[in-house]
Amino acid sequence: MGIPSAPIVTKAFKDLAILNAAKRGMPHERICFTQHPVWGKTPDELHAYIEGQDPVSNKPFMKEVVDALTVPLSDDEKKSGMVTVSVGPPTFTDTAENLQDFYLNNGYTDFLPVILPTEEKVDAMLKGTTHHPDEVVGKMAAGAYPPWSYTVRQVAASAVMAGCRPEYFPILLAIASTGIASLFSSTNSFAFSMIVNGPIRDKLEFNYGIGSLGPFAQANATIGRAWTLMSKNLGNGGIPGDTYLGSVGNNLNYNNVVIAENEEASPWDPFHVQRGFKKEDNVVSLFRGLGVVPGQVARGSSANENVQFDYQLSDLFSTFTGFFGALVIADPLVAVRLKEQGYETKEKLIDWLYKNTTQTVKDYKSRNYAYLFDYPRALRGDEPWASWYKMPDDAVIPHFPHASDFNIVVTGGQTNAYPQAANMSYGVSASIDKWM
Amino acid sequence: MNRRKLLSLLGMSPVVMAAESALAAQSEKKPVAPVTTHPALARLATGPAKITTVNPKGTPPAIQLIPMAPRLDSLDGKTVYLVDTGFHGSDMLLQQIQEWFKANMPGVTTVFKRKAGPYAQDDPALWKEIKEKGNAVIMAVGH
Amino acid sequence: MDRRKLLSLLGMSPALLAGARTQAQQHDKPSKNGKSASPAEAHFTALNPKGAPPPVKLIPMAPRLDSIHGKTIYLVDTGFMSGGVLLQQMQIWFQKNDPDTTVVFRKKAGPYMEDDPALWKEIKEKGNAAIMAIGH
Amino acid sequence: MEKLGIPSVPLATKSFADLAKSNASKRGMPHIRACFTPHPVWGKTAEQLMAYVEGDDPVSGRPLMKEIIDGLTVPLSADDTKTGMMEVNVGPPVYGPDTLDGLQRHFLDNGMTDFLPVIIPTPEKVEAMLKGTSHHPDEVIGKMAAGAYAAWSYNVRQVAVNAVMAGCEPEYFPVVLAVASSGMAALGSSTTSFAYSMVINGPIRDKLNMNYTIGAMGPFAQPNAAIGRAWTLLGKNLGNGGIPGDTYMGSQGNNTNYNNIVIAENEKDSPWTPYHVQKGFKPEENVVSLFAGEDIRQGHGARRAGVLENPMFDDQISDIFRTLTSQFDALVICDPLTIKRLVEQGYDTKEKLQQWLWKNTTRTAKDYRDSAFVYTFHYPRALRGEEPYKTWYSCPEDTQIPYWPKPDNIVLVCAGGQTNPFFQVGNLTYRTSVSVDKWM
Repeated sequence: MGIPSAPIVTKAFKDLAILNAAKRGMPHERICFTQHPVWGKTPDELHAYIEGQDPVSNKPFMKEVVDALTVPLSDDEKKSGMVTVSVGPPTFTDTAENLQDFYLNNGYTDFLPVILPTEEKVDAMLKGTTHHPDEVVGKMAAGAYPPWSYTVRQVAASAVMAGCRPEYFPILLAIASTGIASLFSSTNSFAFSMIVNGPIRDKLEFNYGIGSLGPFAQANATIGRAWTLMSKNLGNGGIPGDTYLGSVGNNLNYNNVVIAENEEASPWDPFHVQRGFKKEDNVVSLFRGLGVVPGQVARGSSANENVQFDYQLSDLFSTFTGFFGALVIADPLVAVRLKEQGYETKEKLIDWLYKNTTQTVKDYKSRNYAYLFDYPRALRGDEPWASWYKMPDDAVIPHFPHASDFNIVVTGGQTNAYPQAANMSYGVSASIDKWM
Repeated sequence: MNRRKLLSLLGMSPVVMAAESALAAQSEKKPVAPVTTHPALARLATGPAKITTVNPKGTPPAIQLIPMAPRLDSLDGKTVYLVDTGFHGSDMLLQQIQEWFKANMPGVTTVFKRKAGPYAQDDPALWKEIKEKGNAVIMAVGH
Repeated sequence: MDRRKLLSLLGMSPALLAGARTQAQQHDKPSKNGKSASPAEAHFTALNPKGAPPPVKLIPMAPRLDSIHGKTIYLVDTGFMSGGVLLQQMQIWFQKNDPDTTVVFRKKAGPYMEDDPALWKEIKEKGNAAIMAIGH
Repeated sequence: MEKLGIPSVPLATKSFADLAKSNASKRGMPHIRACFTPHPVWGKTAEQLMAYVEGDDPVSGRPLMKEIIDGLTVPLSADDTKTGMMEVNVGPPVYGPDTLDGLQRHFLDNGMTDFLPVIIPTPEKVEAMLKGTSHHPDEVIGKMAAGAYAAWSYNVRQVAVNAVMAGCEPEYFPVVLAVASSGMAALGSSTTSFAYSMVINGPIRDKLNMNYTIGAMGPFAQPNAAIGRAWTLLGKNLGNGGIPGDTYMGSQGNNTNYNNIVIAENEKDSPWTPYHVQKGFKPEENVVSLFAGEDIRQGHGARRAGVLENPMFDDQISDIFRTLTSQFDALVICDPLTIKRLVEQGYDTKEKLQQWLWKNTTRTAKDYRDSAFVYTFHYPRALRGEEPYKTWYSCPEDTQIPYWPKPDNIVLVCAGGQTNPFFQVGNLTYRTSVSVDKWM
């Protein structure tokens, strides 16, 4: 922009800030650091930060700020041109045992054993698609970084490592083609999920019966895991302090939440059909958000024999953030019961949930995420947030801004009429058939 | 971690950092075992067989170096924008900085602005305003 | 799944189920996937990760009744949702179809996985047969 | 009941057909006369249920009531009256020799993994793992069952095999042994899809390089990942858990069952007493504490965040509690920044915050009773006269009652990398703490 600037960052983000500036082409950016944290401090405490020293340089903080704007640039700081980033040689040779350690110690894995991607195994994986090994599939970034690109062959390496069979490969290519990473560089600890629809669920023996979200089938387990390995290896995600900043972390990042829809036992249209695909199409749909919670704990689950799943779900949503959507994960028994209650389609239930899950403006404004995410949008005039922030405290507004924030998928083994729900938003659906 | 070590972790060549000509850098990392053993021979050997595996990494883009903007001779008489990107507490921090300037460098005009839009998104109107009316920027991106 | 297949999956000997003498069964050999072109072709031995299951003590079933006519049957609700309603329907069925049979409905006290010794004692003393709803 | 000499017929819904049979076998009655109704019973009207009663048993295809009466009256066969002991076979002690690929497939196809690649437990690798403890490989250290089944027993070597498979290093072995010695399986057999968690305390966290800072609960460190995964493999292989339709009945499953929720407490950055010290251990002792329950959820959706510069975490945590079930307790995981703020608010000990949260998180008796879990689990205990459930069921509907019987039902631990003052809440109940040092 031609305007000298001095970024101020708290000490906790030191490495990140330097790396980030370098990735954007300014390896020498003059960053000034304050003590951490700033949030929750009084004006007096912050005043002391300013009068004190930069905890990284140990020089007076304000001198650092003024110097950053006024000290003439060095030769390095004026440099332009291109720098290439290396990721090491194309292959490694050693004993299987040493390579297992090497992959683990170099951050290629999720810190669990992998199938070593020998050329033979990668070639076998490549037989799972008709696409050329050198075809560029897409680009991925774990946040606001320059994305890395990758070929069919590079996707195959992560697929082998995760334990996938070659017939799973088109699903991984479909995911990779979206460019969405399952590890994201926010201080929030996000979770990711995918819904798989179409005949491929049976062809690959996905589990959508008893324990469908758990460790009970190779397709569910390895395809979910491969997404995280791709995010690390192809998208450069998951480096704590650099491309991963989630303060507390999320257990769901190991295998992601893989949901094969139980289309056969569901009384409703499958998710991909709702998105405009044909029933016989094979589709993977990606979600991002915070996590999955069980529904049977909510009120409205009824102590008598008249269970009200609609009220139960709505009650459960009251501690969800409206920043992400609500994904209802219904056991077929729940879905059938809801249909008996009059929700003939998923859309009807969504309409009811949207209208009946509400909050007061006062409660809304007191929510952490509202200030963090929605208030800036309100400032920009984005609706509905701009209106919500102008309403009186006792006005009642929807918990989620749009009916389209709700999604419904059916999975489970019908051993009990329990729903689960994820505080997650729909991202995109990708055709698997295109990658066969 | 110092800056050089951090950057070399990124795969950026230390050569570039040392102000020589910017050229494609080869990785400093050695492959674990440079010796390739023919699998057939390995099987005959008494020790465990060596195998070859592929590098699972994607292809990072080249990074375009951005020359930093020329610095000012002094801040006196200049307009400095204090930009709040919206994290908790950063507005209060910048207000304290504003007071510091009033007390210690009264010749500096400071303008406090909260960036509109979510933190990861640009605010072109604000950038335009700064370009037209400002001489320098202090941005709080912390927490 | 038929009972035999189910039990053999459990590791229970089919020989036993056919009434022969109990004997430990050899597990199938792992399939030799000889096709592999991988250099890691060397053969390895791996340990079985399974723990030791206790032997199962066979319990003879109680002698059956000649007929339930005139007998007392306990309908026991273990506490899952709607199990009680189902058993009450069954009670109505007995009243209609076999009024000579006495049907007693009881909800088991305590969580579903815990015993209710007082109830078992009562059934032992006053009942001739029991129907337990353990479903959902 | 059969043992008492009373002929009986268990009645279950069709979904439980396999389970009912294998369960009866494990209890010694392989020929039990179970009868089945269509599934589900829950949510059906009395008329619909009468149709079940008058209809066919969907497993046998014969009229249900005829099946029931036959079950009580048809004379027993020789098999039905058999007594004695029946051995259960788990296969040979070793597999192979085979290629690593062949063994990988064998372990996968035989249900001995979580369907992800394992390190093949060769004798050499198991020997190396056994060096991680001074205990004898043949020492029998516990019994485990995935539910109300006869428990399987196991020795140190069998635990080592599973630790190798999960990807553990020998130094991690004492932690895995401590978990195994508890006899608690990380896969339950309920129709509810339970989650499991462990809190690790003591100097071993640093010795093993456990991650308790940025991304503490995610896939960012080998001991966190491998120890958590080993627990699930123990549940499958030593406790015979995790067989869907038999020893695993969770209708929808739980994604946290892959690696369980491993929390190494960030003792260094916490001003509060570490969890194991609260449980009576010394700070220098190494301890693993096990939890079971429903899930873990993030605090972002809480109301009363105090919005601007005054975040009220006590209020926020309490607000998240509103959608937990009282059937399980609360395990609150706070980033160190959150705790620093709470200390500034006056909560200089965990106990003070536990007390406040317990007192201030209440609901009406009506809402309490309007929960499936409370009906299934608490109501029978109330019937039996157990307190506080008896009172909670007999008090007027508008009485405010706490979520849990005691402040101790709320557990606080510290984990996180101080990138943002966040917290997460597990609907998880403390089960037991085990010394890791005992297994060194």
